[in-house]
Amino acid sequence: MAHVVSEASPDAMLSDLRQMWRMRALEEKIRELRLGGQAVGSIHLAIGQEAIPQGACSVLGPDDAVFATYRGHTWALGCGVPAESIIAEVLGRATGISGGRGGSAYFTAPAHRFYGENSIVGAGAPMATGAALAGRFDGTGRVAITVFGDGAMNQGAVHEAMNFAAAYRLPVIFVCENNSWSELTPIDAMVGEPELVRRAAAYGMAGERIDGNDPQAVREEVGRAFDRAREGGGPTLVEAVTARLVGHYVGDAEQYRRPGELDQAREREPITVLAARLADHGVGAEVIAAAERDARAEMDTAAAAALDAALPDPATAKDHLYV
Amino acid sequence: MAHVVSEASPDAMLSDLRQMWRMRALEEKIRELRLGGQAVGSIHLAIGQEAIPQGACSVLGPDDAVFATYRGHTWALGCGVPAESIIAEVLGRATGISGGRGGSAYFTAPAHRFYGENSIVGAGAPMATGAALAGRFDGTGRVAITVFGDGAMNQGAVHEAMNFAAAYRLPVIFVCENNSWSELTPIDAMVGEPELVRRAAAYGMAGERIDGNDPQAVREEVGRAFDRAREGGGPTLVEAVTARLVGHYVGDAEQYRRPGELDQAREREPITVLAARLADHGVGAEVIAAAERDARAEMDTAAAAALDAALPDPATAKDHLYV
Amino acid sequence: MSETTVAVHAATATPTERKLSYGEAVNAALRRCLAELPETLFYGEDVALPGGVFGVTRRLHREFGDRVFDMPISESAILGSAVGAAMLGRRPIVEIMWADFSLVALDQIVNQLANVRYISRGDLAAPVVIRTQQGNSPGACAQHSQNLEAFFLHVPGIRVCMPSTPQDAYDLLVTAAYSDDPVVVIENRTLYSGEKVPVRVDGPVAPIGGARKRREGTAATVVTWGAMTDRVLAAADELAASDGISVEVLETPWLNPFPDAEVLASVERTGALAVVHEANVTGGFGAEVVARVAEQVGRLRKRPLRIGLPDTRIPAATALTDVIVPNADSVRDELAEWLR
Amino acid sequence: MSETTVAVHAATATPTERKLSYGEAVNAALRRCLAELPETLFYGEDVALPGGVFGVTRRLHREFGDRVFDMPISESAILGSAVGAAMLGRRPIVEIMWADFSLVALDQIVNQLANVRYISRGDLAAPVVIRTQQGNSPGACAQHSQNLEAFFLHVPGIRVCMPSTPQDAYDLLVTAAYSDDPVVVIENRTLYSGEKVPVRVDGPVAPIGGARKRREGTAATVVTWGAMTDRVLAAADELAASDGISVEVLETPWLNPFPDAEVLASVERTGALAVVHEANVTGGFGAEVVARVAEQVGRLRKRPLRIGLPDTRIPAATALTDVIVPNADSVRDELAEWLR
Ligand SMILES: Cc1ncc(C[n+]2csc(CCOP(=O)(O)OP(=O)(O)O)c2C)c(N)n1
Ligand SMILES: Cc1ncc(C[n+]2csc(CCOP(=O)(O)OP(=O)(O)O)c2C)c(N)n1
Ligand SMILES: [Mg+2]
Ligand SMILES: [Mg+2]
Repeated sequence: MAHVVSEASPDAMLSDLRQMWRMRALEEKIRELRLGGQAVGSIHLAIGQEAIPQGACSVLGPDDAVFATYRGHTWALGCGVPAESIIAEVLGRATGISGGRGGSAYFTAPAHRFYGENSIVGAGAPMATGAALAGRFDGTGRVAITVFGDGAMNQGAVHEAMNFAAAYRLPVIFVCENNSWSELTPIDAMVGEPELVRRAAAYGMAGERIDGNDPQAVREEVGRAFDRAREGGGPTLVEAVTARLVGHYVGDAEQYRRPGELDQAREREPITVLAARLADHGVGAEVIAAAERDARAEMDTAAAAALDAALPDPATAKDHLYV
Repeated sequence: MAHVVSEASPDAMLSDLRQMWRMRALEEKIRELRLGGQAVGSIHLAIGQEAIPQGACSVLGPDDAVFATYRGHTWALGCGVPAESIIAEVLGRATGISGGRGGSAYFTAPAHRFYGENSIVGAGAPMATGAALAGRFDGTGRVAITVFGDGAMNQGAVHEAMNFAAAYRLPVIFVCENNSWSELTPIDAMVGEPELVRRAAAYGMAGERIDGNDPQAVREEVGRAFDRAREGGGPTLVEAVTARLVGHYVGDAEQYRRPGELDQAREREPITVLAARLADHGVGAEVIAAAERDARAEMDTAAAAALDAALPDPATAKDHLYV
Repeated sequence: MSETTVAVHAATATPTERKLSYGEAVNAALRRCLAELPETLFYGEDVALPGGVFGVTRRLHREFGDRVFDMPISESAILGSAVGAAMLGRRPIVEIMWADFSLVALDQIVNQLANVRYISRGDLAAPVVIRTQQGNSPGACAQHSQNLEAFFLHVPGIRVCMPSTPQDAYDLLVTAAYSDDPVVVIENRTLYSGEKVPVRVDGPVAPIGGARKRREGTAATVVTWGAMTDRVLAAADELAASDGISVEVLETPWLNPFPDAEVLASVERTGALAVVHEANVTGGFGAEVVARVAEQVGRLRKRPLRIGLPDTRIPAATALTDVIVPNADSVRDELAEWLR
Repeated sequence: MSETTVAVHAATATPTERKLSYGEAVNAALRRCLAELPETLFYGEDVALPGGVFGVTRRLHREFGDRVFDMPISESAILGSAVGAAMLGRRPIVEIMWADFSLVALDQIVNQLANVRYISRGDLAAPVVIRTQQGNSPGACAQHSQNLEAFFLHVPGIRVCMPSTPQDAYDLLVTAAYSDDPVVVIENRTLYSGEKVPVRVDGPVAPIGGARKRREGTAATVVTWGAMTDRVLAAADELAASDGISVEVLETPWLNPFPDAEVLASVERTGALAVVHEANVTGGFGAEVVARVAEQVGRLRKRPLRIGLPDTRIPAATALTDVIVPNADSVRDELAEWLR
């Protein structure tokens, strides 16, 4: 990890903690709704990975664009999508951010710079190169961020997107959330070179492997990538090493876990670590506890409203296929 | 270029010269037939690139397998496919190696270890990993060679094949014929890192960039790759730098060529260079001239026979779709 | 399929009966093929150590070791390596987790796999089985809900089947694995953990092709396949109970080869044809069935009817899919309206 | 399509006539769209500096600079970047050199492009034009000869057209570029350097859809599209001359939306339907046309006929393609036999 991460101010740390708690509480609320049967279908949670969307979205500009995956609730929240409209989407309600059409794994919120989740592994990467390309002509100087997992690095479309972005020095930031698992299979068994960031140099682009559990490390690295992109320096691959503390999907029996894996991961998980750091800086236990309490209160209210919301009108099921 | 190429014996050099002349004469004969209208459709010649199939095929074992591209005539010849059956195939004759079904760009000759040309860029690479995989179970210890161009390095299927081969240490040799052009577009404008071999390390496999105009350099590097593969060391990427002395296809106006490009390329082309080296070794002009004369005679005879051959029986057009 | 291999095997076959769910039947078929055909390999994403995202392929890796392995998320490598391995004498069975994902690598099926035997004039074969599953399930998004059989059925050189019962899930997969031609076996995840029913296993390998008359009737012939079959049968029973109309239901688990003779004979008898599939109507294989009947049967009593997803994308909310994905009630209503 | 943009433009349109080949008409349409629609981009493999492998896109890069550029051999990047750029307000026109190559990246068309408007409830649009070309030509191999329109026509959310004349090559591409929905424009390389004919350019943007009655006749309605159109017209003239049978030929350059009304009206008039396409018959779009007519028209005088490539792979040797790829003579013979 090339750069020394500078110490964030207590205020910045506190706001990171609050945001990560909002993400954590959102995911836990959605899990509750899925286990309770109010939500149906496959739901993929990012519990343990919150530092990455928090660090990355905190440097996002108004014209930038984010392309995420099925594991995208926290990225949408980081882009400013209201929790209620995310939960309503997961519940298939008319008030969902996509009116229930996308569901947990495929919703989109362009008004919030969130150009959608994607349930095809790697497919968002080429789309992000197009968003960056558009910025060359619309005068925004847009930077596009595409986030995907370690397993997606082995998908042809991601390769083509990285080479294209590097060849044309497109302002794209490829964020690889390396949580060591691709669904139920360990990434280190599926590659010859487990340090995925090494691919960046092969494409002729910048790349860094960072601690994906430290929002400040993510913010600084993604921030450098933004500067590089805006200055015409082209794309960057950021490999953010993290851990998924829950199953690949809600209901995953996780029989594939290695002994002690989750215990270790929990010690390093972003919220625990940051809360401890804040305590070291003398931030009071009450203030730290409030971050969680406020977040859970927000999600309770959001979920209640979402549950009360109407279902989409069946008469609209065929609308918006063509102009 | 990591290894020093050892000097081949005059005999070895002479046999390389003879084989390369056979390849050159085959391609020139096919061009003549296409320009004369006896052959139809797109025909892609490897004139100038003969040192690569010659060097690689000369170390091929009986159980190995070659997967080539539309530019595959010379590779087929190197595998031992008779010139007459290649020319007959290009002419759409019943005696063609695939009975005229494959044509110039898609014929196959499994009896000669030639598992076919392919007219989809990059598609042969994953197929070669399968041939190598088969060797794990059939006791042959087969090594599979897949050859493709510089432009194919940007195709998703090639990426997936390389990562898979590296992850499973499959005995595959990826030979990239870097002739600096992808159809009518220069490769250096289509990549961020023009040294394509750098991708090998990113996948965790061995890789070398070599002089693709020196059959001895190709033989030695591919030979090392064979040894590595047979010893369980996994795949190798060999980037063989060469030049295409003719158009992408017969009829290509080549307006895209850079000033002086072809003149320089002709000075470095494999046959000229090797003939000069043999002369330096005191091999007589007559012996050297015979290599060309014999090759042209062989191809004249082959072409005459192919032209005399019958067309495929139209009644067979639908045969062999299913068992 | 390869008459020789089948013959050889048929001799040694001794059928027994076991109670299996659809998913267990798939597992039993895979185990049998791996045991009987030493050239078989089985691989795909998450199929070996984890035993599959639906648990369908559990224990196969433990039993067959390296012949069963996990793949990177690289569908072109999965399918392409299967083509190459088959050219060199293996009989790969590969899994594409969702039919929707085949679209990132369709080249290897259409431009590569389907051409092997034809271009080589039979010097090469490509005995590859592609196991996949498709269709909508509650909450599934547009990228995990499509029914793509029509794509595969427009490709000469590959065979296609869609089992809907545990017995066919077993039989068709075994037949596919014994076939010397490529076969795409399309399963349906909503069926995997269905009821356990008696399944004849280890019997002779059934020949490729054939139809299943799932219900006798005279008012019309209803042709269907895949997960729609149960819904159509429920609709047909409802129709008989409520409207006293009895339709013949013909399931065609084999779509290539398609059982023209059985379908034509039934339509000749009933004088009316309806085709029901979950895929969207336009360009669906129902059009092919209607066209073949129109070409070969003279006058029908009624104009033919196609029932399928309307031509739209597929939303995640069940409030929306409930009104567009054909179900027993909607099929019953459409049939009743048509036959009224 | 975007009524507003069209209206705005139509006002300023002043038609003129130029003699253009099919390929030149495509070039003229691209130039017009790049000039009139500042959001358009045009890119693909070898299209900019080299001017295209068929020379069709010459001079566009010189004229429009960075808006016209060359791409790596990365179809997923070409199509995927077009989807993303369109979501952000561009109107990309991308070229896939051969329809066969779209199979390495079909995901971006089916799972991505087609879903943009629907999933976002119209908050986003994907005004992407995919220009490609397809079909067999003398000596072309199996991987460069397929007719894949049926794949695109089974995908709700995208429009599909197949021009066969220079005028339509121009008009349909302009209409596609003005459309706010994705359109796949399928050209044919055997037509590019055909005869120069008068083409009306710079006229008002035509609305999407519609059919072309290419020949009057009473004995039957023959529906066709793409490069088959000229062969069918030649066959029809032959048929009239030799057998005195006069068929009506309806070309449907727009396949989605399909001109049902025109086709039905013609079939009602003639009482017989034949559909001719170069694609292989099973699962081809001809089945859809036959099915729609069977569903909506009562009794026909004759059973419908489909003419297309038999269900086989495509060999390179012309001695073989001559007997399987439909041509004027074979179409004439099949029609004569059918109508006899
Ligand atoms: C093309 C494609 N292949 C397979 C899948 C099935 N699938 C969904 S998520 C997933 C694992 C992805 O792993 P990774 O990229 O590491 O992301 P993570 O889930 O760990 O965030 C797979 C294989 C898919 N959705 N798309
Ligand atoms: C998937 C795919 N995309 C595009 C093409 C068209 N095409 C044929 S050859 C070629 C250029 C290949 O260049 P390179 O890989 O360098 O090989 P070379 O021709 O130089 O030997 C292209 C773009 C194709 N056949 N397949
Ligand atoms: Mg992962
Ligand atoms: Mg090249």
